Amino acid sequence: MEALFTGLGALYLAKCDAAKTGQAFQAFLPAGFLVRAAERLLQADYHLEDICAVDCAEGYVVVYHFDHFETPGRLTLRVLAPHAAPTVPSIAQLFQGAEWHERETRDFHGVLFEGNPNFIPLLIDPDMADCFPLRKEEKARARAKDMLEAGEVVFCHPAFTLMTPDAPVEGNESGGAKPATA
Amino acid sequence: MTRYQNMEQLTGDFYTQNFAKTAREGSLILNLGPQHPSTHGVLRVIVELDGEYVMRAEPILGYLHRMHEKMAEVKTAAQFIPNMGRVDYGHAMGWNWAFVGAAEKAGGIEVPERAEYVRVITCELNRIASHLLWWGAYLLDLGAFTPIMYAFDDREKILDILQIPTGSRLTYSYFRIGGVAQDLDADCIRRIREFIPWFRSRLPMYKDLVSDNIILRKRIEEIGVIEQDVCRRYGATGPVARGSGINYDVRRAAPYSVYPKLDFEIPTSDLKCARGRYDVRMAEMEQCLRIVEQCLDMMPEGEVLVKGAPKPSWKVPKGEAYFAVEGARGKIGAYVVSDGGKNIYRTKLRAPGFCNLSLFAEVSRGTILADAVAILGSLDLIIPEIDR
Amino acid sequence: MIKEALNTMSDLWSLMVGLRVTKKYFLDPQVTVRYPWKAVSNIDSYKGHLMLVGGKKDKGLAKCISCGMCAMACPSNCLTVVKRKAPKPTPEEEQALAEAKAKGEKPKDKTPKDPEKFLYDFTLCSLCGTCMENCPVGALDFTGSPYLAGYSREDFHFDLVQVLKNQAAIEGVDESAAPEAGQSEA
Amino acid sequence: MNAIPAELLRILIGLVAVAASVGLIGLVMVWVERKVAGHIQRRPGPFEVGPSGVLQPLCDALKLVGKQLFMPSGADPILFWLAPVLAFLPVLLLFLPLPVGDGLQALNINLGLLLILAFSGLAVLSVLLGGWASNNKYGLLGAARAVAQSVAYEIPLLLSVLAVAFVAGSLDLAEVVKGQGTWPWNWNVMTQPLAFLIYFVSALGETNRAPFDLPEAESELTAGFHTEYSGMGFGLFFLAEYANMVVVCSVATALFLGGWHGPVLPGPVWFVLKVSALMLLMVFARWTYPRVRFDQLLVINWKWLLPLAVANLLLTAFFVKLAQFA
Repeated sequence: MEALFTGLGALYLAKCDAAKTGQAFQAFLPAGFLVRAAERLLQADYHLEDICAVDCAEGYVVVYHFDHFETPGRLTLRVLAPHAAPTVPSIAQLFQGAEWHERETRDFHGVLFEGNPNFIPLLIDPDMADCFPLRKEEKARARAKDMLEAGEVVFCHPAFTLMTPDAPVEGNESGGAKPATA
Repeated sequence: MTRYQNMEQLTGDFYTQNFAKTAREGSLILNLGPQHPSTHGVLRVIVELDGEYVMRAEPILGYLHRMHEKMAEVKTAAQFIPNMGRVDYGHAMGWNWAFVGAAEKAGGIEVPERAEYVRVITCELNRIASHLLWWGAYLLDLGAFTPIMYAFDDREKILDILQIPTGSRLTYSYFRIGGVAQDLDADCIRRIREFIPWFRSRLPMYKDLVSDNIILRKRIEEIGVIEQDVCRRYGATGPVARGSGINYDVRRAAPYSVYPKLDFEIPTSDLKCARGRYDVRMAEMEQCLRIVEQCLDMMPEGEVLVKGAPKPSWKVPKGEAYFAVEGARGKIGAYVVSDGGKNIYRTKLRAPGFCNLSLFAEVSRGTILADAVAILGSLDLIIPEIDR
Repeated sequence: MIKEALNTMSDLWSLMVGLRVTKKYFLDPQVTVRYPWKAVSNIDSYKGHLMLVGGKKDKGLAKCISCGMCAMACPSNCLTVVKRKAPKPTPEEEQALAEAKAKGEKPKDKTPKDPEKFLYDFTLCSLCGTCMENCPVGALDFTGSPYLAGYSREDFHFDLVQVLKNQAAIEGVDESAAPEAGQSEA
Repeated sequence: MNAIPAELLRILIGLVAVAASVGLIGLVMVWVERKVAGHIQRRPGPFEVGPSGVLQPLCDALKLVGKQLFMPSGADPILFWLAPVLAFLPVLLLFLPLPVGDGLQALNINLGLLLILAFSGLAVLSVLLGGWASNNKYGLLGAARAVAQSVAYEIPLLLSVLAVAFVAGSLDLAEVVKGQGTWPWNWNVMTQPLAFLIYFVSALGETNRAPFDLPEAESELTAGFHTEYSGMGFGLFFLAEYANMVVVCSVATALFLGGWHGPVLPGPVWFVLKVSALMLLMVFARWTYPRVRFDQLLVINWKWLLPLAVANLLLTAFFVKLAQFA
């Protein structure tokens, strides 16, 4: 699993407990490496399950779920799109099915996907397509680390704080979530 | 090269204009739907025709969009369950299960064993009902009027059975976080036991009437070939993927509930065409009967709702959970992200039909209009599920 | 060549087989129930709009204790429970109350627990049953009647307390009328 | 001098009788079709109006008459309204030379078969006009299909009929019937089974009946060429379809099934019985089979029916000549 992400500048890699979260592995990537990651997944015969965004305090966390037909195990890719300029590269050139998921995400959250071949509203009427119903108000937003499962960290970029717990409390023995250095 | 240089010259709404921008000269742009006999509701497909040949097709969604994911933000987890029956009227139990399962996973709630069996039984019966609905409607697409009546005759019996514990016939809201709403009573179980041999005896009739019919065979063989690679790129699952020879079924791949204890097969077909998908669904109905039969024998006595089951005010603990079940149309996924608040922070519903339909544009290219309709039908579309 | 010809023959035969199936069902009895003239048999397990359950003694008086759990639990906010206001105490009662207060006893709440109004908007209800499951006294139930119909939206806004009273009144008349009818026949 | 008014009177009576019977047959056939379809699908079919719902088609017809005639914008008004009339009028002519009984014939001409074949060819024109004039894309596609289909299926139809005409040595339907006998083994279907099969399949194609109902393929083209027709415009198309069915079945009866010949019962009764049996078969086919695809329809015609019909014709001609020498 980790081998898939070598050289992709991954910010955060973690194993997840499938019984608890339904996901086997997760990776937080910088937006620039998303397309290359998708390319590797396509070569590794993964299929795209869905794309959705979660509106967190830090920005829109765009979540890509992948799964494998022969060796099942859900793989979660995450990319952060800042509130100010929510732009993420599109993977619709590789996974054509992503086209609709990306358009849906645009309809709901207003995240823009650069390079989507047919980037028009999908589910929401074009006349009112700029309402973005799932965007939350500033107050209502929660932080990503409070919601997203940290998992058993394999690798964490030192500068990456989105998923790591707040300032480590002295004597905290919970182990697994310690930021690893690599 | 395009005939239209600017948008002012174009007629039609936003989507037609957008579609026509890249149309070739002399081609006919036809709107199939949103009101059209073979779009199963309010799907709209814009096709560019050259004579009878489909040069390009683009499904337009959103005519039945209800924003269930927003509704999930204003309701507590338990209150959201009735919505799930409305997402997919064909296989409401599957959707019930997907959401309830995700909530249980996030909350770490165990389900009593009897409830698991009840869930499997109702879900599989509902799957048969869904396949029957597809079967009838698909043959209607192909111009045979009678099969849907026979299918509904059988489906009615399933609905009667499912009405006993659920009280409704289509949009079930039967599952609860931690079990199901009501136990199957003796009358219900007796009727299920009667139904199984009866439905088995009906299957040869289906085969005689249509499956073997030469006209049908010629209509659906070798059309709409979906390669495994296409399934992967579009994320197609369920009978669409299995019809292309991919042995992928969530019930086996990521087992949940009591499925690992049950003995059943995953029918696949290497034909890859509409016929493959047809065969898979027909074979699946038989497997559903097998599952139900085993469940009735293995079902223990006991509670069907866990003690201290979550109240409507129950808050899903912090964290995220993804739960997938095998629906009649493919992998139904519910992704729940909770910040521990009153309502779930973000609920994502993964509709199998959504992914299955997205490959239509690619598969229908270059086919005859009649074939395009046949391909559309073979994907088994339930529009409310796709639009959510 | 021969194989092809045989295939063609079996293909044509499949058409005959199809005709045989339709012929069989053509001659078989129909399954449709001619609905308005005959009742369908599968409606006894139907669960229709809500009703309040009456008490054992007084069928017109709801078991409901106006706690409002149902209204809280309802996903579609179709229930409104209007609690009874405390009746204006008579002078004697007021005196008794004052005495009790002087003694340091907690005054007993004399307010009847049954709701004054139990408003139910069937146009919003999705018949999920969450209200029933959360009722502490089991005062709510589904009716088995699938024949609810109306001419306007307002026809589906009910006050279930009133509905229960009317129902009990009708049943009461029926019960008192029944023996008489039996006698006259005898 | 005296003979001409008598002949005129005869034709007039014949025309009126034909027009009345076409209307009646249309209504009866609608009822029969719905009733049979209902029973096949295990439901009663129409049963409210009149005993067993026999008056239902009449009610429907009255409803259709009472409906607003509606024309889409951009349609060609003359052609649009001409089409249903053109669909219905030739049908009346088709009934004239049909020999219902011995000597019971509205118009006794020795080229009756030719008349029927010639005028039934007009039907395709009405479909084309209707589809074209509606200014509707589905209508246009339906019309295009109808033309290709009718043109294709007319050829094997003609060839199979010609084979029978060879055997009978006449194009007069009454003569053809007289050439056959009372019992089934005396009928032309015994000597010409292939021609009968080809004729029946082509007739399904000619009348646009399922499984060859492509011009109005509901699931693809909503209603095909008559998508835009409402009220009696649709009613006439509908009536013409059933009347055409009666004509092709009557011709099949006269050519292949011994016409009015039959034991015990009077001739016209036998004729009606045989026609009804064929029509029932058509109705059953419609409610049993899926629709064929457009290219398959043409493949069936050009690759199967046409070569078979030609072979059958040649073979027949050979044997007829052989019989003459013998």
